[in-house]
Amino acid sequence: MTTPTIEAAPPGTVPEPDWQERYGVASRDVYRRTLVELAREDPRVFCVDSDMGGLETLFGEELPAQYVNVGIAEANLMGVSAGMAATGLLPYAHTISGFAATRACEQLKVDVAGNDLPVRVVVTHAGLSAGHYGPTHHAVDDLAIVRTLPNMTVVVPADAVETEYAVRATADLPGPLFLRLGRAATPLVHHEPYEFRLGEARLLRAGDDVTLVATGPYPVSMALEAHEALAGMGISARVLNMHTIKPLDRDAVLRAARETAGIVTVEDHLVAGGLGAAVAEVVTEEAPCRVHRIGVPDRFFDHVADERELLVEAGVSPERIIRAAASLVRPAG
Amino acid sequence: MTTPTIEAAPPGTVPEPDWQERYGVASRDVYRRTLVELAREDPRVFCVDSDMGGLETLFGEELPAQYVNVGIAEANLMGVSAGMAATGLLPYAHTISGFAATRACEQLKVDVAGNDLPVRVVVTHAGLSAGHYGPTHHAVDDLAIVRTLPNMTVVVPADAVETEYAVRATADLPGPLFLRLGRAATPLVHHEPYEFRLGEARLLRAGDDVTLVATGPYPVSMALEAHEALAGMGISARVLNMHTIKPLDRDAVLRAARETAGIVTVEDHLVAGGLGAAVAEVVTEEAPCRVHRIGVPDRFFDHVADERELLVEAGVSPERIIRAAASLVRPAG
Amino acid sequence: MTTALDTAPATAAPDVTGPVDGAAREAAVPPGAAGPAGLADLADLAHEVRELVLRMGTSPHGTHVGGSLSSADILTVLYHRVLRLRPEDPAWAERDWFVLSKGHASAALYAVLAQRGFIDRAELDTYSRPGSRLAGHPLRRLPGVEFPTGSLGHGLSLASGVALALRRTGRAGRAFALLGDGELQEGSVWEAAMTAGHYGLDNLVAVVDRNGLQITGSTEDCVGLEPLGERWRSFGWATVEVDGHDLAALDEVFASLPHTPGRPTAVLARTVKGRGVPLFEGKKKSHSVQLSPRLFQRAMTGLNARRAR
Amino acid sequence: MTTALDTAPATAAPDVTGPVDGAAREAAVPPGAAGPAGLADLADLAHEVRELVLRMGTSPHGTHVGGSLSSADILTVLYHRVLRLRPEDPAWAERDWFVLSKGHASAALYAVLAQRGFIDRAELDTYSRPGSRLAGHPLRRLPGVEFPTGSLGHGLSLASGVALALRRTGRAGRAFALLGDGELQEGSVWEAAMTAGHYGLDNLVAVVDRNGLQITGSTEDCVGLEPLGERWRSFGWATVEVDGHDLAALDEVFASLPHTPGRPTAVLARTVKGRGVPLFEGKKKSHSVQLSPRLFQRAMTGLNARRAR
Ligand SMILES: Cc1ncc(C[n+]2csc(CCOP(=O)(O)OP(=O)(O)O)c2C)c(N)n1
Ligand SMILES: Cc1ncc(C[n+]2csc(CCOP(=O)(O)OP(=O)(O)O)c2C)c(N)n1
Ligand SMILES: [Mg+2]
Ligand SMILES: [Mg+2]
Repeated sequence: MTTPTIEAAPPGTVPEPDWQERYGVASRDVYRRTLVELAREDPRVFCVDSDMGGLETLFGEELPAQYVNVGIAEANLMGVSAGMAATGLLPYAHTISGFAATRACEQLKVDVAGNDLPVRVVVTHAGLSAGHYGPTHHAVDDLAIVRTLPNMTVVVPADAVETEYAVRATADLPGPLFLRLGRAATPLVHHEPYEFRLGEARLLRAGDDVTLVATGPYPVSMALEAHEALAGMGISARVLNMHTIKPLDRDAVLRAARETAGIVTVEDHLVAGGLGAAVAEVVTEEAPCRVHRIGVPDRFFDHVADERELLVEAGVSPERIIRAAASLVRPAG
Repeated sequence: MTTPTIEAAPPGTVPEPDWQERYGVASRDVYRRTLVELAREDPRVFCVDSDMGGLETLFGEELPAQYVNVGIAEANLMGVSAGMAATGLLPYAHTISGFAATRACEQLKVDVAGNDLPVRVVVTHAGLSAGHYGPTHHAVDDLAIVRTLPNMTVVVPADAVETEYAVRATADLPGPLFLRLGRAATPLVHHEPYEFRLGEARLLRAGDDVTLVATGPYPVSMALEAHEALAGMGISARVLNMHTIKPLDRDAVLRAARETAGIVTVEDHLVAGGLGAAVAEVVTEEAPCRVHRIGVPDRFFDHVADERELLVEAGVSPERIIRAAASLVRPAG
Repeated sequence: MTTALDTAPATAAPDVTGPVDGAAREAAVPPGAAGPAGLADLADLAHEVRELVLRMGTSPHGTHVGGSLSSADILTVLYHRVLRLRPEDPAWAERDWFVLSKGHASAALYAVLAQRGFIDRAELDTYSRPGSRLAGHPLRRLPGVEFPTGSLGHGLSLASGVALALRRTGRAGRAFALLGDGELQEGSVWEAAMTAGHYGLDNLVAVVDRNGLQITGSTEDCVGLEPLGERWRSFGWATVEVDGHDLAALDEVFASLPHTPGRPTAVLARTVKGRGVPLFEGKKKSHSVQLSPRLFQRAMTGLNARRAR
Repeated sequence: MTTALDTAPATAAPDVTGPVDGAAREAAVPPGAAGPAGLADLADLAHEVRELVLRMGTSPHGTHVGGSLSSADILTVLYHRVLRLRPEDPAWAERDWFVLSKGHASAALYAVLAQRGFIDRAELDTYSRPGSRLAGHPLRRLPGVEFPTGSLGHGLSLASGVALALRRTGRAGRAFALLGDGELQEGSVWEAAMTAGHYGLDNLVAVVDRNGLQITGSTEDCVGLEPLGERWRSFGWATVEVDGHDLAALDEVFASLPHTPGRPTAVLARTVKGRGVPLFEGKKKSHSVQLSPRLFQRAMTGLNARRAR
């Protein structure tokens, strides 16, 4: 629950290049600050807490009338938020990703998604970002689950900059939102202002030999690393930041399938059911191509490590991306 | 909660051909009888109920010492069953599919699957089999969810005959099982004894133009109907009954991808995340081919209908299968 | 005893179609509205609800007869005397909110919605038939249905969220949820109870249809609920016990909400599953029944005989 | 008062390494086992648990200091005096089962597991570091950990399942779960409480670490839990209140289980979050702390001073 000691980007601005490179920023911090700003401007914005820690001071002390803490009760968090939204409010419901997607799964599905209510479920600790906390705090199945929810918009910002853009871009969304954030600071991948388009994959690097489709902080930054290395090998890799998992940008995927030798998907999530599955679904419909899914295997870890180390150990690493991409472009044998 | 008035197959035998054709049998009834038989033979077998109705008499009256009712509390059902299994028992935990996969999702994941405990989660009302009950009783996202669970074996019998085989084949499984059953009687697709092999797709019809991969009662019987019609059109369609969703029979899928023009998947489940996704994942790894996923769209129904009608309306029908298969074999243009 | 209006915030719209105490209550019926009814009309209305439930039970899948009949009197009083609603404008901003947390009693809800004019009476004949909006559990966007339900244990969180939002935004409406007693075995009910108790939502009412039965039998044999009043009180609620089939008593209880200012109220309504049809009364098997024409006739005969007594 | 053994089924293995009343209890220590300890040793052991927790708090991610320190005395008494365990054979069929439902207090659990010889003391230095089996929440298959935990609200269902299974199969063991007080806001706890109360599982014990704080502050400010004893009793449990830092009192309570035959027992242990380190006592911020070398020194100084008093 400790926050990084560095200063995050002032909202609305893009942080100074030099410390971006050096530290990274926790998306969570930028998110919270942005939420307070939205709430100051719009009294319909409510912060619904489930004993997450931090919101009660940051938000609750400044805007107590717009702050509600339902305690450690994630199912109730969803039901209460749905009830509030039905009356015309815009509740931002906060919990840990695994608890939203699994503990409160049915309430999220029936009460929030099924009713198409403007509840914003904002989760932290996604993927393996709480690596040292053990498997009950790993959320590597959440995308597979929330991808099935009707009416749901699912957004996974790649860094703190994109987090702020995503929060603002979805402020008026008439339906429900699932915004998936990590825990600690992660590398910044965006270094200059850009236009965030909900539902549209962002082309981070052009390329026509192979396509890397990534979602989430480490996957995207690893894909960028892989791009460099592949360039050195004479392979031109397109890099797409698939920040919106639902609705998925089918066109960008199909273009990749048609214009390049194959697709490598990269996610801090199971290899089954998530981004890789969504991409495989789309390409096999119209433009079959090879899809190498890089992600986490479905076993619980029996030891601890930090986010990046656990990912690497699970098979999510620049090296694996490079190998996969190279083998798609230059098949062995 | 009413049971069909016809007699189901005596356990261990294959029912008489003439009434098979005429009526169909509810897998649920055959399952329950088989469970009682297993429990008579093995005192470790426990029936854990969550107020489902029927088990308390059928099982509870005969074997009260092996019957436990935890009430209407699905999360607790999973936790209690996991606790029982940890002591060496073999609990069969009963609820409705959506409630197992979504209401009790985290307990199923952490306590049952994560611990690799021999809990058998036996669910009914899967797919749209409770069509007239409305979307809270539709379970069309369950496969997407349980497919992400570590250690989990996921079985979807195509009819009552296969149900009995599957229950017996998994009786000694050392890890957890998710057995997905419907509600009312469905057509029998198996008319003679056969050897059920867990994890191995069953070839129901040979064919080399296109492959239909189906799971669940109506999907499999619709695939068989489509096979006939396609034969009439000069198209030879292979039909695979994919009764085991996890672990998936990769070999059968890859053979289909290599030996036929493409694959049509058929499921009483969302087109995202389920069987279709699993097949798309496998083929794009090694043998990309077109996969036409036939399933249910992710919106809640705003009116009622019976299982088969809702499926047809949602796009799961022999006609759709035929059209999809034909267009894979003979692409337009 | 306070009246219902005493407990409503001062901002309550004057033109409510819901209950007003005493004479004013009777006078407030706007022309054309099906309600609110006089106290004397309730018995007829409740009888009709039961008849309509039985008719819906003749549909091919039957219906949840037992729990619909045990809720019939509660729903009759709520919809005809208590809830401030505008059938012609279901989204009226100042309305009271009702959540049928025990969604399987949808047939009884459809009956009162038809009586109040939210839906057409003729539509009741489509119950649970292909194409109908009247499913075994209430569907979203049927006029008068605030939230679709059917999975037990969701309703009280939803109603708590509504009550909290109305409170925070200074609006007049109240939120009511009707729960089954077996439903109280769901932990989510207690999460909601805890939050509502903590926030002192006295614009929130949980009505428990305490018919003593769930699918597998008696609640006390299955997973016991007693001492039920203690449970609710220890979670911060005021409780009122009432005979759930005594229309006047129910009316009185609902007219004097909240029971304790600053606390949500749990109305523990003692009921009989299948109430009104001797064939079904107190029977576990009444939970879900498909009524053949013969069974329907027997049930109707019983219902009418019961009433004549 | 009954002794612990009085309440154990007659089939209990005679060679338990766990507590036996009076003199027999002290005598039953098998050679080589780290416990059970004498009552007089508990203060030293608990002090060491706190020291070990603080050391684990120096790891890069810190640890849940507050809730580990509030649980330290409870865990010390359980692991050194109460639980029948065989550290050399963690799967011993006749053992008692313990579930750390408030899994974030793993540091305190690891400390007592090391003291009892389930794991090596040296391994404690790996806490929360890459490659370690000692995660922020207990992992599966660490010797002595029956179930991995960390998501709050799972432990009581697991322990209930164990207790029910032991009962049905006529085995001697008992099941204990340690819960946080904030954790009681999870509905799943009340589902389990209801079932266990219904089945009268008097081989089941829930210990509540009633430190009055959760992450966002006081439990009573967040979503209040009082009257907590009433809640448990109304769900069919016997309750005992005890000072959760009085080692002799805890020992006495645990020695006289079940409190009421035919009912599960909830031990409501009044504790202080961060107990033992003045810097942290009663502080919400003690929940999760990373101790710099300087902070560690200050904490240790406080801990030792507190003890010397
Ligand atoms: C979460 C959930 N679990 C199980 C069911 C299946 N179910 C429908 S009704 C019912 C019994 C409900 O009993 P009670 O709440 O007492 O209702 P009533 O007696 O009023 O019919 C059950 C278990 C359900 N609808 N939802
Ligand atoms: C299901 C779930 N929700 C939220 C959390 C995050 N969390 C960890 S500790 C904690 C506070 C627990 O408070 P309490 O039970 O009182 O523990 P203690 O005071 O003993 O530390 C929370 C909310 C969690 N681990 N599990
Ligand atoms: Mg009932
Ligand atoms: Mg606490």
